[in-house]
Amino acid sequence: MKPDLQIEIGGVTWKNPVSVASGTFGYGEEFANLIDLNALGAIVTKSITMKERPGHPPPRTCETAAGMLNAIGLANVGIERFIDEKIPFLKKLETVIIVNVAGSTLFEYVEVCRLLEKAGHFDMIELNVSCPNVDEGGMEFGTDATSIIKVIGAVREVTTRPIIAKLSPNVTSIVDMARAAKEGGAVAVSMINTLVGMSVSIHDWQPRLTNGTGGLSGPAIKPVAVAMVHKVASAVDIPIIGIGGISDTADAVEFHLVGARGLQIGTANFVNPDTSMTIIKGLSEYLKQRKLASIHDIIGKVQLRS
Amino acid sequence: MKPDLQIEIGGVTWKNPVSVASGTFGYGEEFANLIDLNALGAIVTKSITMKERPGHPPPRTCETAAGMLNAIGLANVGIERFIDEKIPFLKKLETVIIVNVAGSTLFEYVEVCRLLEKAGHFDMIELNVSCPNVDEGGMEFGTDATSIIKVIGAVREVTTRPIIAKLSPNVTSIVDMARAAKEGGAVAVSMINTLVGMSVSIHDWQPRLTNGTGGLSGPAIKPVAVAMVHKVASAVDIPIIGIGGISDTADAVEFHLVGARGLQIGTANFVNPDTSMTIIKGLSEYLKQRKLASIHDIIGKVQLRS
Amino acid sequence: MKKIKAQHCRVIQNKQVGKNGDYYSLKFDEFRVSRSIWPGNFLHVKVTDTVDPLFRRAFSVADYDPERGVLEIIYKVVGRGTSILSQKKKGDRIDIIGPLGNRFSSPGRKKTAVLVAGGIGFPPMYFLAKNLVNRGHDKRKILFIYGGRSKTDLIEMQRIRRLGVDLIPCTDDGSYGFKGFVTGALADRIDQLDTAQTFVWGCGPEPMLAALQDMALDIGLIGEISLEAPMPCGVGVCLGCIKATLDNPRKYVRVCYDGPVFKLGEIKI
Amino acid sequence: MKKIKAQHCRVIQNKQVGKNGDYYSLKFDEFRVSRSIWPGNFLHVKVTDTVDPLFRRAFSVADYDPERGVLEIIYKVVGRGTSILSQKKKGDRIDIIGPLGNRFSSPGRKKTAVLVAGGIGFPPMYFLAKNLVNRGHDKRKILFIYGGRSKTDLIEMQRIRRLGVDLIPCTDDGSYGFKGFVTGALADRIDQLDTAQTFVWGCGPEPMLAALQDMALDIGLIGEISLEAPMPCGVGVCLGCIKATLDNPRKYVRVCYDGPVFKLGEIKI
Ligand SMILES: Cc1cc2nc3c(=O)[nH]c(=O)nc-3n(C[C@H](O)[C@H](O)[C@H](O)COP(=O)(O)OP(=O)(O)OC[C@H]3O[C@@H](n4cnc5c(N)ncnc54)[C@H](O)[C@@H]3O)c2cc1C
Ligand SMILES: Cc1cc2nc3c(=O)[nH]c(=O)nc-3n(C[C@H](O)[C@H](O)[C@H](O)COP(=O)(O)OP(=O)(O)OC[C@H]3O[C@@H](n4cnc5c(N)ncnc54)[C@H](O)[C@@H]3O)c2cc1C
Ligand SMILES: Cc1cc2nc3c(=O)[nH]c(=O)nc-3n(C[C@H](O)[C@H](O)[C@H](O)COP(=O)(O)O)c2cc1C
Ligand SMILES: Cc1cc2nc3c(=O)[nH]c(=O)nc-3n(C[C@H](O)[C@H](O)[C@H](O)COP(=O)(O)O)c2cc1C
Ligand code: FES
Ligand code: FES
Repeated sequence: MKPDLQIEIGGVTWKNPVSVASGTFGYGEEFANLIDLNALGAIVTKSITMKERPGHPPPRTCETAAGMLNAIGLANVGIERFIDEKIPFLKKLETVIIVNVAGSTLFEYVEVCRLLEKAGHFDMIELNVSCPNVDEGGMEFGTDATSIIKVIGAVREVTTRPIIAKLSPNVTSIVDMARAAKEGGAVAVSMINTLVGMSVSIHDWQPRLTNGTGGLSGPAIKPVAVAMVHKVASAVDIPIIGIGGISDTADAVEFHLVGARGLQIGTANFVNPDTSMTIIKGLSEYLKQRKLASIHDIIGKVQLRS
Repeated sequence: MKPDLQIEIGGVTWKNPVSVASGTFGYGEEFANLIDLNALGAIVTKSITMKERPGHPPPRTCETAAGMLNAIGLANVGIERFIDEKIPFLKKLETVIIVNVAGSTLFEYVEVCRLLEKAGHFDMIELNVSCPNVDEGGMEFGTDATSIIKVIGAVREVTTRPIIAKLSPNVTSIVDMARAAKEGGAVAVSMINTLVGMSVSIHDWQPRLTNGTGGLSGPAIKPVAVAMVHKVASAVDIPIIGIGGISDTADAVEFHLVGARGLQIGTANFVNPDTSMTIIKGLSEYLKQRKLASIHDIIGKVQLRS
Repeated sequence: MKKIKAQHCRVIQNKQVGKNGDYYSLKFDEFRVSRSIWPGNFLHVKVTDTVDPLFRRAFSVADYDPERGVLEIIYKVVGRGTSILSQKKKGDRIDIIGPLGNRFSSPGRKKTAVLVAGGIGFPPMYFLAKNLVNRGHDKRKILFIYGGRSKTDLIEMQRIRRLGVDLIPCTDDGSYGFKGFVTGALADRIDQLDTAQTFVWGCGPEPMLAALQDMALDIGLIGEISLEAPMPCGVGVCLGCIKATLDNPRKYVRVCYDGPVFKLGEIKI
Repeated sequence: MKKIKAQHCRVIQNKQVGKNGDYYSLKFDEFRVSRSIWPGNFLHVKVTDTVDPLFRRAFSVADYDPERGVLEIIYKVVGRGTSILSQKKKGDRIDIIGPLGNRFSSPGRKKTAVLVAGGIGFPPMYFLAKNLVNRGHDKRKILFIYGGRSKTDLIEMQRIRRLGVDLIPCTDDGSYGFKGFVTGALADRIDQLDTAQTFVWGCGPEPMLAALQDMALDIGLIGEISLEAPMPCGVGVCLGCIKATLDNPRKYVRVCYDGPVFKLGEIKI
C-alpha cells in the first residue's frame, strides 16, 4: 500500500508536501530538463515585484561553511513580463503554482497581487515580507507585527487566492510574527527566509557580496529553522510550510516531526537539482518502513523528553 | 619588526586580541596541558551562577552541519566553589581573567558579582544576559533593552571591574541591545552568543538534546556573527569582542575587519585545542606580510563597495 | 527528453599533466549521456559527499570518447575544491551533472578558425580543436594560440601537436615560443588572415579575454569566448553567476545557462 | 611538561579485519609521544580537514609499538565519520590528538585478571591484555571473555590466542564458542574464581556493561569499565560527554576527562 502524501493548505490540495523555495527554482522552466515538474507538491516562483529588476551587481552569492550567502536583490522580470512570459508555461503544469510576491511599499504588494488576480492561472500567493518597508522608513515588513497584519489584510482585498506569509527569522519572536500573519488573514506561514549574514575577503578587505550583507541559507541554518518551526507549531494554530537547509529525506522528516505540514527545498536544488524528487520518494519509503499510512502520521509528532 | 597585537578594552590591556569563549574553555585548568595559557590575550570562564548547577541531563550536545548545538544548562561549580577552587589557579596566570556571570534574577547577577568583587583576583566581568529573566516572566534579559540597562546598572553598583555585556543574536535589532549595554555602563559588548536551534532524531522522534532546543555555534554561524558585529560597529561607539565560528586566522582577520577589537574562540577549541595559539601567531604573520605595524591597522577597515 | 541527472561516475585516471605540478587530467566513465556533448559544454562536479564545500565546481569538457564512454576534464588546483579533487584515485566515484551550458557555434568550414587559449582556458579550446579536426575542418585553417606564464604552464603540447593544427605557443616570460601575450601573437599574425573569413574563439583569464575582445571589436573580428564565474547552481536558477552586457551594464546574463559561450562584443569583461 | 598537540600522522595501514566487513584496523606512525600511552587511553581523530563532520571521533588505543612508533586503532564503520575514515589509504595523513583520558589501573600481579570485551569494546581490552602479559602477569591468570553477535563479529582471534591467555569466545547466536552473552560466560566461570582475588575490566555496548556492573555489585567483584559517549572536545571542557553517577543521578562526570575508565559501581549506565 502506497502511503498517502497528500496535504491540504488553505483549501488547496498538494499531491505531496514537497515544494521548492522562491528564488531557488527560477520560474520553473529551467528545471524542466532536470526533473518532472508535475511530481512536485507545489512550485513557488522567484519573488515578483512591480517593475522588472536586474538585481544587485555581481558578485551576489558566496559559499560559506555548509551554507551560502546571497544578495540577488530580488532580480526578476516584473509582474507584466511574468504574466506574459512565465504564466503560459506554468499554467500547463499539473501542480500547485504559488506566486511569491515582494514589494517595498504596501501599494506595490497590492498592485502586483491585483494584476496577478486579473491574469489568473495560479493557486496561491506567498508574500515575501522580508523586504524593507519604504513606507515605514525602511524597517522590514517581516520584523514588525503591525506591518504584517496590514500588508496581508490589504492584499486580501484584491485576491481570492489563499495567502501564505513567508516569515523572516531575523526577529526576537517569530511566534509574534506568525500570530500577526494569522490575524492578517494568511492561511499558512512559510518559514524561514534567510538569516542576515556577511562575509569579508581578507585579501581585498571587501565584502564578498557587492551588497555588503546577504541572506544565509543551506544546511548551516537548518537547526535554527527547525527550532522556529517547532516554536510556532507549539504556539500558533496555523499550517506551517517548513524551509531552511532541507537537503534529504531525513531533513524533510525532521521538519514534519516538529510540525511543518508542507516543505520547501531551497539551496539544495543548487547542489542536487533532483533533491525534491529524492525526498518525495524518500518520504514514501520512510512511511512504508514504519508502516504509517499517511504523512499526517508524522506531522508534529516530535516527542519532547519530559 | 614584530607587529603590535596589544589592545585595550575598558582600561584593561590585553597582550593580544585572542581570548576564549565562555563555556568552551572550562576554568582554564583543563587547557594547561594543551596550550600556553599565558600566551592568550584573555581567558573567559564558564558562566558562574549563585548556586552550583549540574546542568541538563545528557545528551546535551549534538553535531550539526558545520556547527553544533548545546544545552549544557549553565552547568558550573557555583560562585563559592569558583572562588575557593578556581580562582587560586587563575590568579597565577599572566593574562587577563574575565569571569562570565549568569543569573535568572537581577538579584542573582548582583550577588554573584558582589561575592566576586570581595574575592578579587580577576580583571573583568562578562555578563551573560542570554538567560531567562525570571523576574520579568522568563523573557531573556538579552532580548529586552530595558533589562540589559537594568542588570548592567545594578552590577556596576557592586563592582569596580569593567563590565562586558555578552549579546544574544536572537533579536530583531542587536544594535538596540548594544546601545542599551552602553547606556547601562558596559565598557564593551561581546557578540554573539549562540543562535537558538533544534535537532530531532528521525529514528526515535525525540529532540537530540534532552532540553529540546539548544544553542547553535561553530563555523555555520560565522556569517551571522560577522554581519551583526559589522552592524553594531557601524552604529554604536563601543568596543566589540567578536565571537562566532572563529576557527582560523582568516576568520579572526575577518572579524577585525568588520570592527571587532577583541576576539573569542569558542567551538573551535573543541576541534583543535590550540586554535587560539595558531591564530595569535597567524595574526602576527598576516600583519607582517602586509607590512602593518599594529592590529589596529585592520580593525574596522572593511571596504564597502560603493 | 531525457533528464540530466547527477551521476556517480567512476574515476579511471587522475594524474598530473605538465611540469608545473598544479594541473591534473581526470578521466571517468560510467557516464550515461543524456544529450550530445559539445565543445563549450561544462560538467558540474561535487568533490565531496559532505556539505563542506557545499557547491559543485564547474569544469569544461576537455575531451570525450563516445566509443569508450570516457570523459575528461583538465583542471588546475587553485582552492579547496580542486585540491580535494586532486586527491581522487582510480576507482573512486565522483558525482557529476552535465553536460550543461551552451556550446561553441560552427562557423562553416571555409573560415579560418583561430583558437586562443590562456592558462586553464586550454581544455575547452583543445576539445574544440579536436572537434573541428574530426569534423573535417582543414587543419591548416586551424590556428591554435596557446599562452601561459612560463614554459611549465603550457601543458599537453604533444596532444595539440598530434592534431596537426597550426600551433603558436606563447609565454609571458619568453621561456618558450612567442614572448608575450596571446593577443600579441594574434596581432603578429593578423595581417596574414582575412578577417572577414576568420572566426575566433577564446578561453582564459578575464584580462586576456578583455584584450581579445577589444582587439576583435577594433579590427572587426567575429567570434566567441567562454566565460567563467563562480556557479552555485550551474542550471540557471540561482542568478549568481551573472555578467553584465556591454550594451547595458544593468542587463545581466547567466554564465551557466545563457553561456558559458558568448559572442565577442556581447559581455562586459 | 610537553603539551598534547594535534599531529598529522601518516597512515601506514588501513585494512578490513574480520569477516564481517565493517571492522578496520588503522595503523599510523610519525606520532610524537608527549606522555606515555596506556591501555584505556584514547585518541581523538579528525577524519577530514573540512568542517563537516565538525568533531573529532574517539578511538581507544588498540596497540602501540614504542620501538617503531606505530599506533593502532581498530574501529567499526557505524556512521559518517568512521565511513570517511575507512577510505583513508596508506600514505594519507590523519590529524590526531592524544593520548587522552585516564587508564586502566594495575591491580597487582597476584590477582586473576578478567577482561570482558563485547563487540567494538575489543580494542582497549586487547591492548590491556597485551600490556598485562608484557608486564609479566601470569598468562594463566588472564581470562579474556570476548563476545559478539555472531562468529563474524569476533575479530582478531588469532591475535588474542597468540598472547597465550585463557580465551572464551561467545556468540549470541551460538555460531562460535559459548552461546550467550559474555556475562553468561563469566557467570559460568565465576565459581572457579576467588572473587576477592579477581579484578574485572569491561568494555562494550552499554547493556553489556550494565549487566556486568549489576553482576559485579551482586557478587562483590571489583574492577573497571571503559565508557563511551559522543565527545565534542575530548579534553574536558565542553561538558558534553557526561554520565550520571550511581550515587547521585544529578552528579555528572565527564567520560573524556574523568574517564573513560571508571570503577565498577561508580556510574549509572
Ligand atoms: C564554465 C566553467 C568552466 C570551467 N572550466 C574549467 C576547467 O576546464 N579547468 C579548470 O581548472 N577550471 C575550470 N573552471 C574554473 C573552476 O570551476 C574553478 O577553478 C574552481 O571552481 C575552483 O574551485 P576551488 O574550490 O578549487 O577554488 P575556491 O577555493 O572556490 O576558489 C579559488 C579561487 O577561484 C575563484 N573561483 C572559484 N570558483 C570559480 C569559478 N567557477 N570560476 C572562476 N573563478 C572561480 C575564487 O574566487 C578564488 O579566487 C571553469 C569554470 C567555469 C564557470
Ligand atoms: C573513549 C572512546 C573510545 C572509543 N573507542 C572506539 C574504538 O576503539 N573503536 C570503535 O570502533 N569505536 C570506538 N568508539 C566509538 C566511536 O567514537 C564512534 O563509533 C564514532 O565516533 C562514530 O562516529 P561516526 O561518525 O561513524 O558515527 P556517527 O554518524 O557520529 O554516529 C553513528 C552512531 O554512533 C553513535 N555515536 C556517535 N559518536 C559516538 C561515540 N563517541 N560513542 C558512542 N556512540 C557514538 C551515534 O549516536 C549514532 O548512533 C569510542 C568512543 C569513545 C568515547
Ligand atoms: C539564491 C537565493 C535566492 C533567493 N531568492 C528569494 C526570493 O526571491 N524570495 C524569497 O522569498 N526568498 C528567496 N530566497 C530564500 C529561499 O526561498 C529560502 O527561504 C531560504 O534560502 C532558506 O531555505 P534553504 O536553506 O533551503 O535555501 C532565496 C534564497 C537563495 C539561496
Ligand atoms: C558547549 C558550549 C557551552 C557554552 N557555554 C556558555 C556559557 O556558559 N556562557 C556563555 O556566555 N556562553 C556559552 N557558550 C557560548 C560561547 O561562549 C559562544 O558565544 C558561542 O559558542 C559562539 O562562538 P563559537 O561559534 O566560536 O563557538 C557556550 C558554547 C558552547 C559551544
Ligand atoms: S550558477 Fe546559478 S544561475 Fe548560473
Ligand atoms: S567531550 Fe567535552 S567534556 Fe568530554
